[in-house]
Amino acid sequence: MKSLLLIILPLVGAALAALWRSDRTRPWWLPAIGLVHVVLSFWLFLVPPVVAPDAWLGFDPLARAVLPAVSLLFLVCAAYAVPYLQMHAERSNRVFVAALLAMLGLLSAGHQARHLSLLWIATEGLTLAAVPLLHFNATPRALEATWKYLLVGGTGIALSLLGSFFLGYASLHGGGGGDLTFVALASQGAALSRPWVLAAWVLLLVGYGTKMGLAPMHTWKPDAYGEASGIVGALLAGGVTTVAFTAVLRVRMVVAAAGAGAVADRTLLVIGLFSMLVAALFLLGTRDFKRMLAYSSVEHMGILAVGAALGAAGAWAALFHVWSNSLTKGALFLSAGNIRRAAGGRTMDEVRGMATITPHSAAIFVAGMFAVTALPPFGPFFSELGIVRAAFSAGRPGSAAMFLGCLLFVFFGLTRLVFAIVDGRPRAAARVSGRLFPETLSVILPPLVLMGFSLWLGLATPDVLREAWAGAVAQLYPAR
Amino acid sequence: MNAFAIAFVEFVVRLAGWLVLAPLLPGIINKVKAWVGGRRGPPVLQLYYDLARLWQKGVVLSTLVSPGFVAGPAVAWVAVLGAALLLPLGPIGASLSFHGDVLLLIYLLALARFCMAWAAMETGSAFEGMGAAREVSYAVLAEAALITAVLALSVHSGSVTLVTMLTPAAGAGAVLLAAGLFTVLLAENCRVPFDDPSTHLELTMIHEVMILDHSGPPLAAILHGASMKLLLFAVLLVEAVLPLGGLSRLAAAGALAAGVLVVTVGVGLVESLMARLAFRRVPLLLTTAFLLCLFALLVAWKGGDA
Amino acid sequence: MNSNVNLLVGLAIGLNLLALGSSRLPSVIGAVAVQGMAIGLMPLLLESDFNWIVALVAVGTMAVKGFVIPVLLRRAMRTANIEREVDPSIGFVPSLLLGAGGTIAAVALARALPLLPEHAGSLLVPGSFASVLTGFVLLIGRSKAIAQVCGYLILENGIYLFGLLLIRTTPLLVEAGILLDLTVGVFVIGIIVDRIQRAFDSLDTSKLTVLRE
Amino acid sequence: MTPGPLLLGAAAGLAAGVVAGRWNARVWLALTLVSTAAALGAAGSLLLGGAIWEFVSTFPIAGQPLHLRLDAVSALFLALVAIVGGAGSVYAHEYWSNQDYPQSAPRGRMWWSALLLSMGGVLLSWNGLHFLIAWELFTVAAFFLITLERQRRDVRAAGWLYLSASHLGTMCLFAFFAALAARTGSWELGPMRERTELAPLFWLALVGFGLKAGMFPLHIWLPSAHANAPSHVSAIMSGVTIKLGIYGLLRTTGWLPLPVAAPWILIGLGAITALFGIAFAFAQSDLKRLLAYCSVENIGIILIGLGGALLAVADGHAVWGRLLLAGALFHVWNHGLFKSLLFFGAGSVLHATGTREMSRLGGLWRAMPWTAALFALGAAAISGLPPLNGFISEWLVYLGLFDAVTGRSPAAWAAMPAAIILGITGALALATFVKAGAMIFLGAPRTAAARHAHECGPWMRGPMLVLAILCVAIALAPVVFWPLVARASGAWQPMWTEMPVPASLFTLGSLQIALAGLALAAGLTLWWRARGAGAPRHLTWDCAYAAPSARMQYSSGSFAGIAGGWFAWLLQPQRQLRRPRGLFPAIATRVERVPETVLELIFTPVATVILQVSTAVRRLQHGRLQYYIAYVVVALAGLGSIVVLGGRS
Repeated sequence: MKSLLLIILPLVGAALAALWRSDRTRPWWLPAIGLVHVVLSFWLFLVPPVVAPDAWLGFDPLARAVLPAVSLLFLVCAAYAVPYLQMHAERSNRVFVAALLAMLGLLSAGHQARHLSLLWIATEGLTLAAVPLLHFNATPRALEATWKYLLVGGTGIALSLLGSFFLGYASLHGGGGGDLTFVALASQGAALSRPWVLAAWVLLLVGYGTKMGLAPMHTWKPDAYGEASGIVGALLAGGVTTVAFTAVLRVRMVVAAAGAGAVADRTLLVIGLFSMLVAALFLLGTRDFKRMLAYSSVEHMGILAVGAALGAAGAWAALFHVWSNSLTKGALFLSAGNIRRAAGGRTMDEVRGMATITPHSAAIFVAGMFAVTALPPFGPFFSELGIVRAAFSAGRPGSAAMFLGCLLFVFFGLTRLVFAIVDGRPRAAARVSGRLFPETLSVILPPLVLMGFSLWLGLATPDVLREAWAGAVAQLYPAR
Repeated sequence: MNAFAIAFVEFVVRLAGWLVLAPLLPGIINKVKAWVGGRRGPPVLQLYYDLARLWQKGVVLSTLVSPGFVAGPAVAWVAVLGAALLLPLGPIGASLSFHGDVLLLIYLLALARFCMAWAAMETGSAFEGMGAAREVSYAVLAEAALITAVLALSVHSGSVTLVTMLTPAAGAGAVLLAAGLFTVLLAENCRVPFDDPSTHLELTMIHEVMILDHSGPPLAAILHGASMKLLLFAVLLVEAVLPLGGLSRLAAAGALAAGVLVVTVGVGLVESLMARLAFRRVPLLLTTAFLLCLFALLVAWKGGDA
Repeated sequence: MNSNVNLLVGLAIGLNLLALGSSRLPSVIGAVAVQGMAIGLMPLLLESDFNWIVALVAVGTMAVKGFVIPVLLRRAMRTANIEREVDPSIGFVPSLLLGAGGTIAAVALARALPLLPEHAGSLLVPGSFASVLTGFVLLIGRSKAIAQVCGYLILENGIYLFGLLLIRTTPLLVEAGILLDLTVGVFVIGIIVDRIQRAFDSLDTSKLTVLRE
Repeated sequence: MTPGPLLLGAAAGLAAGVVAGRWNARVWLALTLVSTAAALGAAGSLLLGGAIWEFVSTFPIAGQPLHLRLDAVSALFLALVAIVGGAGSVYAHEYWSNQDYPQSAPRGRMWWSALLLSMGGVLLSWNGLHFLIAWELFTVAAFFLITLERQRRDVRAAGWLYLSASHLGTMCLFAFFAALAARTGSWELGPMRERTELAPLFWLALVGFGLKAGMFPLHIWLPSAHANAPSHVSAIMSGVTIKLGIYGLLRTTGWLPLPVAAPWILIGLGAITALFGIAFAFAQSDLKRLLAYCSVENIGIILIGLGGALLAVADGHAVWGRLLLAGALFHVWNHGLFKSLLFFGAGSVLHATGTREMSRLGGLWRAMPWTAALFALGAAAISGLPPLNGFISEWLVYLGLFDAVTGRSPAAWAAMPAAIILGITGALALATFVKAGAMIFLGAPRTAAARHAHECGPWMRGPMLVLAILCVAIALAPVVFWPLVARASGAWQPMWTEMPVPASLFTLGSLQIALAGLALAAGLTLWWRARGAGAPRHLTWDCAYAAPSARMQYSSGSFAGIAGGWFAWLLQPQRQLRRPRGLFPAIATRVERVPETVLELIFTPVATVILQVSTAVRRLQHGRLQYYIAYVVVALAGLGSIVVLGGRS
């Protein structure tokens, strides 16, 4: 019941917020709903309910292992959204707030969906909910980004629908009774017709991979993240992508049950390493620090894919990485938003010396940059090290080497760009705009809190969390 | 007590020997040169007079120099003397001998070089800077040759202690080693063909040009130190080549003295028969010396295998 | 009855080629509209016994794909007063050849994949593959937003065709998919195309290349 | 007193220093000094025979129980960290004071404490995960210390180069520890020689730690970083942090089975590092770059010692191996001491004149006698001259090599060339430091800056004095320090616990004392004699040239001309020569620059190629939606083919 509430509550909240009159007070819906959501999800996290095997929706181990992170991220972003929207009082935030809340509901749905079509519907809904958020700024650039997001994403969605059909047909061909819950599909096992399963896997991987932003389907990402506000970027990178990732994990389980696990893992490994490589190459050259975050996100999606391809240990580390990446990346997006506002520019050609104009945001930005490039004692260090270790245990030293090589080049790219923005002597224009958008506590605290979470994840990963990830792995990678 | 007294007396005698005999060698060399050139030349004891005179003289210091200008020669002199005392004299052995003393000997000479170069740089004179630069640079190659020579000796004798290293002859490689060490001797003591102590064209000098500004007692220390260094190398060369260990005390002493004399005369002959090399060629010659020592080393190694 | 379906599928494939071949946007839109109506009809033919939901879906599909979307498209076209696709990145003849080759490939692919006996004779699978390919060709090969939207719609028609194989066993998946597709379609066309028109005062997406490395 | 409480106190003090450094310099200084003293006490108590201190926490940190262990090897390095860390903090109190650097001084204090803390963590942690954490933290702390003066562009560039290069090493260590954990099944470290399948991991460790140590050709980051950092930072980086790379190699070689080639490679790399390092140092005209390259050389000497010791182990624990190891360990200390001393000296020169360019200095001894004297001492020591401490360690290394040769073991084939190269290196080091000392302190001041130099204050002089005294102490009483080093070698190689003081070392020590005494006496006598003779001051005679000017003096470049020329193939010096023309030549210039050859001729081209690839790839993000959709189709096709092929296999 509570698990349903996780979905319904935000949707209802979205409707009410849409009806709400005052533009000034409407943003407060976000933290309010977010807070309840966090409380609920952590309650469920600590007291996991028993999920009927044939349930279409449920707070199953996988949802338990991921959803709380998203909920947490949303709450912090919601807290940040209040001052943000008050800064942009000139535009009505009716659609924005409603869409954000709807997104939260659909995120909960997507993470809890245990049914092929429900999962697809949630993903589709997320795609649509993101559209108004993306062109909230209503600039031509934002519009272009939205158009590309919608068409590339729509193609991905369409492909994943076709993939779902294929999987359904595979089950039909194998004598299935049309029950498309993942459990039922997996229970059909080898009975599933192999050709259809493989075709379905390719389509679903590409389809959901597009939502994840794996290369080469990542093309919408830099545009969308570059134009969207920090909040939206953080939620897309830390929430929507994780839904797509869990979708891939669930599908992979079925494919593995059908006896094609090895092939699936190979494809995952290839596309993961490819995404990391592409991201690294782009990061070496890009000059826009918001697009930089997009490419970094592509890289981290690649890391997740690689982890998922490396068996149980890798998947465990990947789930760990979902947490550490979502929270750390959130901090980066929010602080980048502060810097972007104050600097009035987005590329290293226009922006310099932000350490003097927005010292706190700059400090958080640098710290977050170090954190996502696996500097201990922040979370990503441990999850990525875990993936490397898993690669070695899985007897894939070559993959580990390429993984680390990509991390190295990513580090070069990020440090180059970040220090170019933070150091040096600021432009006069930036001094002016910096005074327009002063660093108030309300915009510094949220990213700081996220960095705190990242640190806490790394230094003192709670055992209950480890155990939750292990449970999800047990669900997805049944030991034969 | 008694033994200690003997040891003490022996030490004093040895010390006196080094201090007193050393200045003889330059005199002999000059005599030889004069003799070859058909002149009468300065008396053999000339250097003694010079030293005495210099010690009496006063000192003029450059306005730029620090106390190091005077301390340098002093320390260098001490270093050379120490190195000399480490050197065994045939069957008499060394006054003090321990495992690895040969390395101390080499580095004492390096210390002397450091102090001389430092003192030279004190004056801020372009000439002395030039001399110091040449000194330390050529020393790089000389050092390589010297280390290699020492390696050859210790390979041959299976020891790193001067006394045991120098008792047997250098064996098959003796000739190579002798040639190499002789070249190093010429280089380290700034003799022709590396340097010409008798010229006074500053541009062509190494050692002389480093001491342009020295006068009085410091200069005396430098000159005496130089002569001790020459004697040291001569003794080292002779002992490396001649199997003094086998001989009786008397014969050994005689052989040693004769050998040193031969070396000295050889130096004199070289100086009177050869011209100074162009500085471009100096590294070539030193490299040759190094190679000679290297071959000696290889020969020693093979000899040990056989 | 299966023959009627195959007839409609054949019609759909023909319309694919028309959409690929014609440079005039109105005819492309027309092709999409007719195709939409054709596939909207199919569930009724497939279902032997009458079923409300299916009927509802069918009618809704026909209405939206056959009327709403084409009308919206035409309006956008008129406001942007563009009649024809001028500089396609894949020419019309190559597109046609691609489409034809795609259709043949689709047939071959359908043979390669194992089908249930009752689907063995139907053209649904090849038809759907062919439409998907056509959709991609249009999406990649056209520079006018409207043409791309048509491509997207044809892509979805193809997927819908495949969905018909499952409509009996797993209705929900299919219907949900269809409905959401329609929303996407409407969304894309209704809002974004319109805004693009207003923002850039043109529907030529080749102008939308500000965001780049 | 057991090390435990001392170490705890030191850690607490440093942690407090991280906070206190922000607001109060004096409190911070007191805290740092107390903590370093405590750490030194802990290390000392262990080296003097105390029992090994070990602590395993019940609570996990980052998922692993905290496993700290202080054995003799750690203690040896910890002592160095403590000494230089304490000295540096005092030095910084004047050198990088709040008055001169209001912004960066607090940051500097904070990061200094963080650096010491994390280095201690590296030395104590016996868990791979915690080792990596501490390692990364100290890398980053060092980065922020290097870039304290970050408004200067070259400082930022140097810092970035350091950070990137270190990250390459870090990635290798990631792989190393991850692979180790994957094969052993736990992050715990410790001896595991019997597991021969671990041997290949050594190469990862070699790159990872060697890069940090500044091993040729991975030293590319070192010169610019050490030259551009504030001098007290340069001191601790050159003296201590690069030694942690050596520490890592010591641990790896002590714990893991090694590939057969490893000792040979190590000794070879050591020889190359020593020779090339000093060749570059000799050619530098920037004082701090010279010192930095000289650190590369000394790392080479240490590596020769370590590699030789490993050869001995492979050779059945030959006795000469112990000499080599002892030499290496002694040199870790010695170089740590005199290199910090020299960098402090360079710092006070920089502080007084504002330039590191040696050809702009000269004659400083009159203005800053203390600095001059102490620098001269350090120079003699680092040239390995008796009677100073540098000679002790080099003598041990030489002796080990010679014994290896006379022992006629196979190792001789590595030992002979190593000994010869060591000889050449020593001679070059001598030349280098004659040049450095002379250019800065001797002769006539070449510029106004040099003319108006002033001596540094007591806060800067004190630490230099302490370090100098330590150098002399080791030099004159090596036998006192021998047991400490012997304990460390015992901890490294259990077979070598019994290492009595070599009799020859005893003799050498007494000789050093005698020599020092005699030298002092002779110097004083001669000085007294000269004074007694009046010693009128006069213009430098200089062959009676009447009007010598300061610019006529031999410059750094001209001094290095001869020997530098022999290494031109390596140094690739870039010359701009403008010969005097005409009857009355107005101007004639000769500019000579020695580039960072390895960096500019090897690494930069590779980087350029990679950047070109990146630019080419970035063109794919051209903003054309049609193609973006095409990419999706391509992905479909690619994955499809993989699946089809994979399905076959």
